[in-house]
Amino acid sequence: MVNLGVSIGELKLKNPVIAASGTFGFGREMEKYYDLSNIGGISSKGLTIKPRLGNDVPRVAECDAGMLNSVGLQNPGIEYFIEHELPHMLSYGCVVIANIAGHQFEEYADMAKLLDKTDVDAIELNLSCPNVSSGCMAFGSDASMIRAVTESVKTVTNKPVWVKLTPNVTSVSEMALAAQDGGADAVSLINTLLGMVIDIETRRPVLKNNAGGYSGPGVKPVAVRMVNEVFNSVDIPVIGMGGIMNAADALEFMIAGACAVQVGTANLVIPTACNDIVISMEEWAQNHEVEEISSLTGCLRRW
Amino acid sequence: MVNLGVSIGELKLKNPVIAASGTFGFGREMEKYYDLSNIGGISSKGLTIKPRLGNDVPRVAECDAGMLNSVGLQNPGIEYFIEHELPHMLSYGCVVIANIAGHQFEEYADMAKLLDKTDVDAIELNLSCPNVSSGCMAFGSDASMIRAVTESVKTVTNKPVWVKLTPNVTSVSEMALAAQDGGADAVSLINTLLGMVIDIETRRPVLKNNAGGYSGPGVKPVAVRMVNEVFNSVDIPVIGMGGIMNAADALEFMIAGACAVQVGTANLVIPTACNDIVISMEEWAQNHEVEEISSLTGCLRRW
Amino acid sequence: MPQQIEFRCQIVKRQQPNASFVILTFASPEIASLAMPGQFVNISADKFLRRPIGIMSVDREQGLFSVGIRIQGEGTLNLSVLQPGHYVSLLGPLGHGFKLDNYDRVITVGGGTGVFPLFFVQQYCQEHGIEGIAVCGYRSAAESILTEEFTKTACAVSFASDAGDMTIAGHAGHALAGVIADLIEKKADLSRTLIAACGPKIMMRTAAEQAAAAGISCQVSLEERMACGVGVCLVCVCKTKGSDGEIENSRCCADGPVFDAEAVVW
Amino acid sequence: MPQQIEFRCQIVKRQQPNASFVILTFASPEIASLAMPGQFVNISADKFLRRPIGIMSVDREQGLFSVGIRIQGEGTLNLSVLQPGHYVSLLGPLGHGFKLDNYDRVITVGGGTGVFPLFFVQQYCQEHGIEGIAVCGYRSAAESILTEEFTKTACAVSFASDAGDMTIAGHAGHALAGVIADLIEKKADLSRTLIAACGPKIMMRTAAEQAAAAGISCQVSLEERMACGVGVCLVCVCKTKGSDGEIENSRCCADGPVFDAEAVVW
Ligand SMILES: Cc1cc2nc3c(=O)[nH]c(=O)nc-3n(C[C@H](O)[C@H](O)[C@H](O)COP(=O)(O)OP(=O)(O)OC[C@H]3O[C@@H](n4cnc5c(N)ncnc54)[C@H](O)[C@@H]3O)c2cc1C
Ligand SMILES: Cc1cc2nc3c(=O)[nH]c(=O)nc-3n(C[C@H](O)[C@H](O)[C@H](O)COP(=O)(O)OP(=O)(O)OC[C@H]3O[C@@H](n4cnc5c(N)ncnc54)[C@H](O)[C@@H]3O)c2cc1C
Ligand SMILES: Cc1cc2nc3c(=O)[nH]c(=O)nc-3n(C[C@H](O)[C@H](O)[C@H](O)COP(=O)(O)O)c2cc1C
Ligand SMILES: Cc1cc2nc3c(=O)[nH]c(=O)nc-3n(C[C@H](O)[C@H](O)[C@H](O)COP(=O)(O)O)c2cc1C
Ligand code: FES
Ligand code: FES
Repeated sequence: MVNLGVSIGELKLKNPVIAASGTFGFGREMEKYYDLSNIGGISSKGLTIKPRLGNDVPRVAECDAGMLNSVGLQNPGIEYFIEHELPHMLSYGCVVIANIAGHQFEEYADMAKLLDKTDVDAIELNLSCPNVSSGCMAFGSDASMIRAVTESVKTVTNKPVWVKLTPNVTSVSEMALAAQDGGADAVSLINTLLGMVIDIETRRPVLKNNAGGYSGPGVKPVAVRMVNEVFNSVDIPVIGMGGIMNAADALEFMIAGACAVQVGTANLVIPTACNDIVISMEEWAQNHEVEEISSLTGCLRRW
Repeated sequence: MVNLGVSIGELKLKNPVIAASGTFGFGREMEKYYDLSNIGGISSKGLTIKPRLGNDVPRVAECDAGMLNSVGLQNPGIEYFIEHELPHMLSYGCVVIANIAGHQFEEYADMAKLLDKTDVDAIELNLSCPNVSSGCMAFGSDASMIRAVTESVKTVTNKPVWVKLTPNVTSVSEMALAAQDGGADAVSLINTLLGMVIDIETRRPVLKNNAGGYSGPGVKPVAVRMVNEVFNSVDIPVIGMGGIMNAADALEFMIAGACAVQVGTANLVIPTACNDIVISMEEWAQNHEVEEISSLTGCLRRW
Repeated sequence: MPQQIEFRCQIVKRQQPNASFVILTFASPEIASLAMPGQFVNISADKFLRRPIGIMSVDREQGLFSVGIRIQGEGTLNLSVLQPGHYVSLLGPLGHGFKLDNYDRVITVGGGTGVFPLFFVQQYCQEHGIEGIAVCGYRSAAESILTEEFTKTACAVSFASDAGDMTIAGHAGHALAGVIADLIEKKADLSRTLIAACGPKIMMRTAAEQAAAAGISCQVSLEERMACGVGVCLVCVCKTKGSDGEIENSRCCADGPVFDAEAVVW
Repeated sequence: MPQQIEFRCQIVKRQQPNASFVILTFASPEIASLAMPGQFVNISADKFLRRPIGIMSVDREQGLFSVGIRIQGEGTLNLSVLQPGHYVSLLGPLGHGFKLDNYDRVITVGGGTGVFPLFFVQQYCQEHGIEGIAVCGYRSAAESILTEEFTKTACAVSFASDAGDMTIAGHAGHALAGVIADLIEKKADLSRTLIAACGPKIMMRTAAEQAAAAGISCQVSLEERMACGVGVCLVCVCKTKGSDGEIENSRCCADGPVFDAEAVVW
């Protein structure tokens, strides 16, 4: 018998597989296809104070080993979420994380205050959405801002606060340390890499937003390196993601230092991806006589 | 008739396709397979003051859409190069660029001094090799260092100086501006993205160096975005690279703002890649009634 | 009970009516039995993302369904060379199709690849005793497609071509104008008539305007670049008018691809 | 004249001696005519990088060559399922093979996939009137491979298995020791004898030590992870001793894969 359970600080998950923000909606579509209590958790679509329509289409561009998106945080707003989506999400039987993105510094704490009164299991601060022009991108690449935003949120809530880091920085571990200093309970990484795809016939960017966030298998080597780097520099738990398509990929992140993983783009290609990964992970652990999946976290034998 | 000729500042190339540093040796192996006068130029393997054996093997790890290398600047040293390789390279009939990497600040100028006495066409400063521990990585992510190193080289040579930029920074255009301020004649980008691949069975990084430089089609969206970003912020020519596998990819970089491109990893999969790209590029231009390939540079119609 | 969404279906037949199009028939009792006209499948095409393709017809008895594909880029090219026997992963049936059940008469107006999903509409009308009239616009007779099938299946057809070498010279709108004029002349009751349009945006918009002018209901099938096809990623949105007239984003994949023409913000 | 390096070769034959191995035969008059024993090809295997595989035999008249592949990971698995008729892109012939021409007698010592390229050595010896002795080490008789072919082609063979179920119990080194002892007993002239080894590093090192002890020349074929296979990327280096005894990096692909055992830094 394999124990797939993991802890992220105080928070317990029945397995380490979390659906990543923006690739799973609020679970309503996916619950048709499998029992969402099979997975470890769901991070909601990124939420803002006010409802947002997001960017113009095209919002997706394909590339060799992944895709770029420029959704631009389309969402119904935090209040609608709390009233109409969260209760249903909490019924799925897995951990529920609210992913929030602020336009202004204060908005993070304002949203956290609202969430503090709910039964949401954790709050993930998206400090790094590359698709909002006057937005949170700036927060994510400035260590002092990361620290300050994290502190401001920690002041208003006792919920576990995860800080989601952007890979578009010179030193991701510096950003992770800032989150830790600010009191973050965990860091999650990576968000998307800023990229561009051009249609050579029209000589236009495929995305109406010109640039967008690159995700999928093509970003995995960068993500694994960053997770390992951050794992080696902070003391708080690390949640790893970026290009996980199957159980082997998920295990790679755990070995690199992740105590749990998030699966994003894979859901868009294989709707049952998270479920499939949990099943194959258990099989792998059984075959490899790993009794506690959590024992893999950070077991990388660096040369 | 299509004119494939391009200029990088004063330097004229018969076409915009340059073999990228580290993926073409000094041309000796490739000249067996096609006439190197067919391509625009060759950037030499990265050179250092002293000969270097480089890192331990394994030095290569495969990933979904590319590879990671940790060669670690194995090279015979600048003096050997000037005496034994450069004369032969100059006989190929294409532009020859010496790619140099210093351990210490002064080494760049020291090497440039030696190269200044030769017939090499340009000097490319590799400020960003991710595979040398106490090495040039630091230079490449510090704008003031980039400026200073570039200045120190420009002081000792009249050769065109290209500054090769690393993508592993928060703001690549800040680095490009620093190079321009330092007097660079052009910037070339991107060098490899720092990544890691883990063998989940052995729980070890595949590369003996643990991390390595990611190249190939998987990095292209990031590279194209950065080339466009830099093109929009500097006044000097931009040489684009990162994942170019065919003529369409090369054209994408030119449209984004590159006046010439470098082709790296593609050479490792298809030895005649550079030659093939020149031929297909000419065909494409003919079919699209593009008379001057250089007219494509920066013609991107941003939304 | 969770619903199966991904199927590995075998190609049982491949037809290539001309150089630009292929018709692939897949074995999938599930999709064949569930699919409704206007729905689509999201097919693996040896590229990173799947490709959305409308369902062209079903054979519910034999458990088969077909799709018509125009070779457009790499993905559709990859699909077009697949031979019978090959298995392909696909998601389906996806989206909301045409709502046909309140109508006595359905005029399908198709252009380009839009004629494929509309053939399924005609098939459905035939089976359900709805009067089907098929209007198709082509570039030229040589590039026309499914004309025989439409002729056999629909109660009436009207084919137009830009090249002027088919019944009507001009685009689908010209043919549709003729059909509507005919019906009005015949004093047909148009209150339970539907125009179902699928094709280039300009064609659908014209059809919607013609429908509105004639007081006929109209549904259109929109196309947007997709990733998931199931409604979770929000990349495929189109602007629509909510019941209160406010502009909203609808997901082409999950809320559509078929929308009431009146709700569409063109 | 530039030399062609990339070929799209058709698979004309596929054999699968057991679950772990396949032998693929390709049509390529160029590679068949140029290849020398110990050289390799770098094959596209539907992965980003090509896979280096030694040449197992050539049929120069018919313009064919064969490779033996052990299914190891995804790349070799992809190759192993290819059927005759399929075209594959490959680079070759690559590298420097065994230098056999100064020898009257060649003892090949192989283990694992090393037996494949060594079969080509035996084929060459047979054709060139060199006395070929084949020593092969296997895990067990069940997992042995090419034994019939070696028996037919070489002048003498000696098969060992770890499981103890073949002529010699133990590894290839045990079999080689027997062969050397035999030759010494027979007072054979060993000055123009070569030991050509290919297989696990430990096996080659043992063979090299045995050769040195007996005063026999020895060449070994090294394996390193490769990218280009043609010498430009420097990822495949192994440490060797230069003529002045200094440690250098040699490229396994272009300077090797075959090296004088004395030059190798184990
Ligand atoms: C609901 C729906 C139903 C469709 N039904 C059919 C059909 O029955 N027959 C048919 O031939 N085509 C149909 N299409 C269009 C078809 O999806 C595209 O032609 C196809 O995706 C092009 O892929 P490609 O790789 O060949 O082209 P590329 O241009 O190389 O594709 C690049 C990217 O753009 C997307 N893309 C390109 N064109 C379109 C398009 N028109 N619509 C949506 N995404 C696009 C691709 O999916 C891919 O992600 C339908 C599209 C939608 C949204
Ligand atoms: C000169 C040379 C000749 C060879 N000849 C043969 C032969 O005749 N028959 C045979 O079965 N195998 C041979 N090999 C080994 C063969 O190249 C590997 O088994 C193969 O590359 C594994 O690929 P994979 O995708 O199946 O395995 P994976 O382990 O998934 O490969 C991952 C990566 O590691 C590399 N790799 C893994 N194992 C090896 C290895 N042993 N040597 C070099 N690279 C490796 C792969 O090329 C790939 O880049 C030879 C290797 C070399 C260098
Ligand atoms: C379509 C799409 C929408 C996304 N939206 C959000 C978001 O709202 N908030 C957020 O923090 N991350 C968002 N992300 C980023 C993912 O959560 C994840 O960090 C990233 O995609 C890398 O993981 P992957 O390669 O598994 O997708 C989005 C990603 C995609 C593909
Ligand atoms: C094996 C290998 C060795 C490299 N060595 C160097 C080097 O010595 N100096 C340098 O500036 N860049 C070096 N690079 C980086 C390439 O020149 C190029 O910037 C990068 O690989 C991105 O382009 P690509 O995706 O076309 O390969 C090397 C790349 C590879 C793959
Ligand atoms: S394609 Fe994902 S929501 Fe429509
Ligand atoms: S594999 Fe490139 S030098 Fe050997």
